[in-house]
Amino acid sequence: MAKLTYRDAVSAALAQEMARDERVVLIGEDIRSGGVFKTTRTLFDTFGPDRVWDTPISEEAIIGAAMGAAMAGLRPVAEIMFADFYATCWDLVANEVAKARYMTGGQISLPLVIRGANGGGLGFGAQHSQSLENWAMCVPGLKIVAPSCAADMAGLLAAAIRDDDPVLVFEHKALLGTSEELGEVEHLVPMGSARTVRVGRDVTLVALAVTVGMCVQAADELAAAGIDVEVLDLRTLVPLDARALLESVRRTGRAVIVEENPGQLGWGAGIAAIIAEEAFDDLVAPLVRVSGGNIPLPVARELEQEARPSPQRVVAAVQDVMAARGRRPVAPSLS
Amino acid sequence: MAKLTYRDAVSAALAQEMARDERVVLIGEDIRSGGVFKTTRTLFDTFGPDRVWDTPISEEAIIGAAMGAAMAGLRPVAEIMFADFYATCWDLVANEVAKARYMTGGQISLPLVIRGANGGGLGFGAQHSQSLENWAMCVPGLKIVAPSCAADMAGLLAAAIRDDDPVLVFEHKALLGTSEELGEVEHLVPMGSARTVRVGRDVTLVALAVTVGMCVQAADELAAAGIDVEVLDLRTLVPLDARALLESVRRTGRAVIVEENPGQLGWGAGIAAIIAEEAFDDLVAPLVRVSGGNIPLPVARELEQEARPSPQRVVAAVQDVMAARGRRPVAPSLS
Amino acid sequence: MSQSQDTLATDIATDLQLFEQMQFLRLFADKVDTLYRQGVTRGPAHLGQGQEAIAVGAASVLRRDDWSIATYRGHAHALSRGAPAAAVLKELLGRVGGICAGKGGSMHITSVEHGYVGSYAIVGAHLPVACGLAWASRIQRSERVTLCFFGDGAVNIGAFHEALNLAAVWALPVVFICENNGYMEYTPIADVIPVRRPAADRAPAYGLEPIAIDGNDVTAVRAAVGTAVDRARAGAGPSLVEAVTYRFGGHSCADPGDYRSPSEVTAAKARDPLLLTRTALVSAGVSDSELDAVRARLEADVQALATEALAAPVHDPVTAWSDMWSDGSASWRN
Amino acid sequence: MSQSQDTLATDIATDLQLFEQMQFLRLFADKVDTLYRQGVTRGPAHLGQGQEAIAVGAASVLRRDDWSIATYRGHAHALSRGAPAAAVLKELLGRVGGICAGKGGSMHITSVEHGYVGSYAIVGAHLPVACGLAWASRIQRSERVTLCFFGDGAVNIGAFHEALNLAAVWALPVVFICENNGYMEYTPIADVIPVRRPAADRAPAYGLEPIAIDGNDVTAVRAAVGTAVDRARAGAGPSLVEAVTYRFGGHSCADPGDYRSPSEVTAAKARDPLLLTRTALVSAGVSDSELDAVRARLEADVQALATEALAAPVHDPVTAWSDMWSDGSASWRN
Ligand SMILES: Cc1ncc(C[n+]2csc(CCOP(=O)(O)OP(=O)(O)O)c2C)c(N)n1
Ligand SMILES: Cc1ncc(C[n+]2csc(CCOP(=O)(O)OP(=O)(O)O)c2C)c(N)n1
Ligand SMILES: [Mg+2]
Ligand SMILES: [Mg+2]
Repeated sequence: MAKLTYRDAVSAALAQEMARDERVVLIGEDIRSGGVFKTTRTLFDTFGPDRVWDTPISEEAIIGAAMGAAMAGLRPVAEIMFADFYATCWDLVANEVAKARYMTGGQISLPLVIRGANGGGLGFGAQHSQSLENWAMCVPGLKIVAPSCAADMAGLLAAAIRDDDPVLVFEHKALLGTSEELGEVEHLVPMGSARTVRVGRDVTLVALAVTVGMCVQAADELAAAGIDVEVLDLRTLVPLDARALLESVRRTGRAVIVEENPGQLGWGAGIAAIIAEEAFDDLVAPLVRVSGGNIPLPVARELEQEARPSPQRVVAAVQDVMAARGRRPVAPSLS
Repeated sequence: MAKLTYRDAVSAALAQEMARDERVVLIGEDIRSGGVFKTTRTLFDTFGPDRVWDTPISEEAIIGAAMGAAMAGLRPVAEIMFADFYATCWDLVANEVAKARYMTGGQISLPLVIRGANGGGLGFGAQHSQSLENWAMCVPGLKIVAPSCAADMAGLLAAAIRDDDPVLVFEHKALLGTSEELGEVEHLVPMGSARTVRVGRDVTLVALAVTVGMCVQAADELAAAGIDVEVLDLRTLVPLDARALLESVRRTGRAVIVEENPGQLGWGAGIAAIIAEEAFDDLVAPLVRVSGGNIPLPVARELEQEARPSPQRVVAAVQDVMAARGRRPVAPSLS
Repeated sequence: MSQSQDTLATDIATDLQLFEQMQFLRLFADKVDTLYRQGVTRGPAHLGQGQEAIAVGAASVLRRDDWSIATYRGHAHALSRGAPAAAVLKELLGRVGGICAGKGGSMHITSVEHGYVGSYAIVGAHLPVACGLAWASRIQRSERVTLCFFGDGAVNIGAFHEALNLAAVWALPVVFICENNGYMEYTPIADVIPVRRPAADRAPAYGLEPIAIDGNDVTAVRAAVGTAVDRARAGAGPSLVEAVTYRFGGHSCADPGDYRSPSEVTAAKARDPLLLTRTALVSAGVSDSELDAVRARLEADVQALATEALAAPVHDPVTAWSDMWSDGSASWRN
Repeated sequence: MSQSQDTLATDIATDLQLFEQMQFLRLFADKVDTLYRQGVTRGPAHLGQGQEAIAVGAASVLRRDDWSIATYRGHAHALSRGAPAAAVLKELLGRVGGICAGKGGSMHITSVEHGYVGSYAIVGAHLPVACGLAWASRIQRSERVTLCFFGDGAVNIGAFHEALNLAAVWALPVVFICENNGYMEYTPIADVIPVRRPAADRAPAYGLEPIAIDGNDVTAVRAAVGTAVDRARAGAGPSLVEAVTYRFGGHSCADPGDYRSPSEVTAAKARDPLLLTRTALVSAGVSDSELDAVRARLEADVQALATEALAAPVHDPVTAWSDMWSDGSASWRN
């Protein structure tokens, strides 16, 4: 069985869906030659100029074109090369794409996907390293996918393309080279179902994309110290599998949320708020987040590392949570 | 003593600061004629064409111009007519303005203010009603001011103009006509200090801008039902007066956070996360949020009301929180 | 209300039809203004009195399945494509039966069924969307053409530039129509551009011909847009048409528009597109009384529409939670 | 390295100085490429071999207090204004002493002290910022001029359009210089524009003269930019200069650039700006050996710089938490 990289999982899913449905068309910068991250390799050769379109450096035009084409019956997949560049077309994404169906009372359907490279760790600096799921989560109307492994990359991207709502797919730069053995089956993973990567009793680590690996690594270390850690990969923030999240936290009574977003307002805050409201009675320790620093990402290796989550920071957070003076719900009869 | 409206508080603060410091210049659309919301009235007549500049409809140019001028020693105040339009210049705001100082190792200082109309309630629809403090809170490097009354509007705007960091000032449309008696003193309210609007024992309502009034109204109703409510106006999200927040919640043991942002990821989630981590041991009830709906804002009155926070929803949330089966920290000796 | 290019004739019957359509739009807008002043509409309203010849003339050369897309000042464009006036008016009043279910309001009137894919309230944002509609025509090998209307103020925003460039490079079947009414909100366009004609003088930057026409002359609009639509349909790519006009009222109903001199407004009204068409019809032999009768009939129609809309119930709040996702629900989580 | 316009002379001494500066930039870039390949730099690096005449020629007509602003391909612009090469190199290696304290890296080299207010990594974003620098000059009644460099690919993004329009309307003292090297990342600019010359053919849309020059001829660059700077300083407003050139390497060090044919690259190298200046100098009587000696000296300088930079320590992680807010801290809350 062949190994598939996360990078090649992108092109594999695109190829699968383009073969399956001729309404699927690709649009973006430098994608005909395979893309700056080599995530669209071979697609131009296979599907030709009517299916793969290279654009000027015009992100608003890219998203607008995808939106208009979706209105007219196509299923476009637009590439925004780096998630940071969403800022240059945020009006189209947040004010138009996200709102068109609702504002028109359901007259407009936008089956489109926007995908691109997300996240830090490679020294790309403050304008090419941001992890921006939180921007999207601020905007009702966008589905948000952030895969942590090649299988999910392929399967969730395929599901996103088949979905009738606009979906933003965040491809993590630091995962592009990771690989996994995948069967010859169709790539398809439904959006909205979290994955329990590791079962544990003591504490739930809530993770997404690149932080899933960090949590697994931390869990291994903590196991050695006798702490039994559950790792939950949310996979998609919208739709959110809040049921799986709450079930896990209710069971362990403790949660550490590990996000690459800046802690000031990352997706982890949204998760913490849900837990604090809906699983409060089962919590025995403070909810802790391990987040990206509240600074633009610096370039020098030592500085960038300092500003990002890491397995070490996760281990430390879990140890704190486990050491927290326990609380138990006050029994009804005592209250 | 004359009453000052929230609307006139904007122009009063601008006039005060323009008179005080000739480096303060205004830039925006239709501001010479007083602005679409009449918040820049009389300034062109008083200060002339070198201080008040009307632009084309070019939001990126507006923010870029403000940024460049700030680098060159001016203290520009840019108007983005509706906060929703931040999307059209988000790259300049989030990727340039917010990051310039840090990326250059402190070489660049950007003493600039961006101000404009924020929030819903007037039937302006999905693209002119958003409450977008959460977008800004996702981006380290931006200070965030959202005044709830005329005095704060004047005082915080003045402070923002004197600040050496970029500040986004959100002027709530629904508050423009509210007024207050103000003395003849200089308008100046430091950023980063929350205001206790009402002291209470049972539960802390955490509010901002338009939700402060809703909370006060709810508190009055609840007082009649014997519930003693504290109302905290955060005033600025960055810098955040976390100390005042935590002090209050530790004291009351309960918090309801009332935000206009969509609950999916509003500023309230950030506040909830802080409380759940740092005041957990003092909480006796779940943390509850009353948020904007996770939909674009509709126009029809009944629909828009349904999607926004309201005093009624605050009252209901407080009643729920008060009814929650209480929890108390497990005493150390028992744990 | 559309007819295909091959039946494009400048006979009296056609002119009468165009007159009637423009007259209806004028009366409809006047009624909305009245209802706004009575406080029974919801939200802002941007009307187009004085600019009717552009919407009517342009729509008249379209096929049924062509697309149009426009701005918050879009009522005329929706109605010219055949959107039901009652549903539009109910939307403006926030009543059940509104064309966007009460969710869009005045600035977002849309009737996909009639090829009018929407009113966009952020200046410039729909120009890239128009590219996408036209891009689909190319991929689908369809003859469908897209008409995209916007104001003079939109020529300075980035999205305008990106859209014009993409349309030109990809030879997209889209016709961009700039309704140059001389003003943005309160500021004259001349104050913020370094060229004389906001759109026409920029066409060459996209390899396009500069086209500027009298936007108050419905026949001139038909001719210019007709030619551009034919070109687009034939695969010859986009056009940029600047139609010079004037808005008689303020930017929105809330704006008295007093930054213009009374003499400027009076002069503009002498070139009222309704007046021009009416004069042409009268000199072609149509009687004044016939035209007055048309007007009277339409006045009654509009009054009936208002009565119907005002009688419609307000929305059930719970409907706020539909139309969000493709499954009909508004739930983002389980 | 700047000199004011009045001393602009095309004598041999000046040419020699320009040659030396270009030669230094070339050797510096080659060294960075080597260090990148050795894996000792941090992050991507975008080099400018082949484009040196633009940075050097343009900087040579500036006054000390003028501003320059450019893209991620900005090392040459920083160095041409006098930014210390050692500090630049340390930034590229992520070492203490880096010009942005390790926070900017290759794409954000900045030296405000030398009038180089930064390298911007989002295409087009700095053009509006250049307007702001120039706007301040107008308000402050200062003679300061702003030079803004960008690539051919930037002409299609909205920010370009908004900036050019604003600069023209306000007659701002800014000179926009498009370094047209024929390519964006992997895609030729000709594929994505409907006009022949990406910048020059768009100048008239902003009421500006179309100006296109040989960007490999440092004397031509000096002349064209000199004239534009004089105009700006005299209050005659902005200019848009298209300087045609070629990048010898890939888009960044990670890109082999093999979407170009070898013959295309060879042909371009025959018009190497260094070669052109060298040929001019030799035919003006300067000996080859003198020029070789210059090169040898600069090679040693660059080697010494590399040695120094590689010996510098890495950053203390705790310094990540400075330079955030004006008070020096990184705290957003108490
Ligand atoms: C990006 C953006 N900036 C500002 C506005 C506010 N605004 C709404 S309409 C308008 C004027 C538009 O003028 P023009 O394009 O000439 O169209 P007209 O209203 O004259 O039809 C402005 C500034 C907006 N809606 N979007
Ligand atoms: C808004 C935006 N879109 C895309 C990119 C990715 N990108 C970086 S450089 C580049 C090509 C730029 O080409 P050009 O302007 O000709 O400059 P050159 O690299 O040739 O100097 C692209 C597409 C970006 N940085 N910013
Ligand atoms: Mg106009
Ligand atoms: Mg280039």
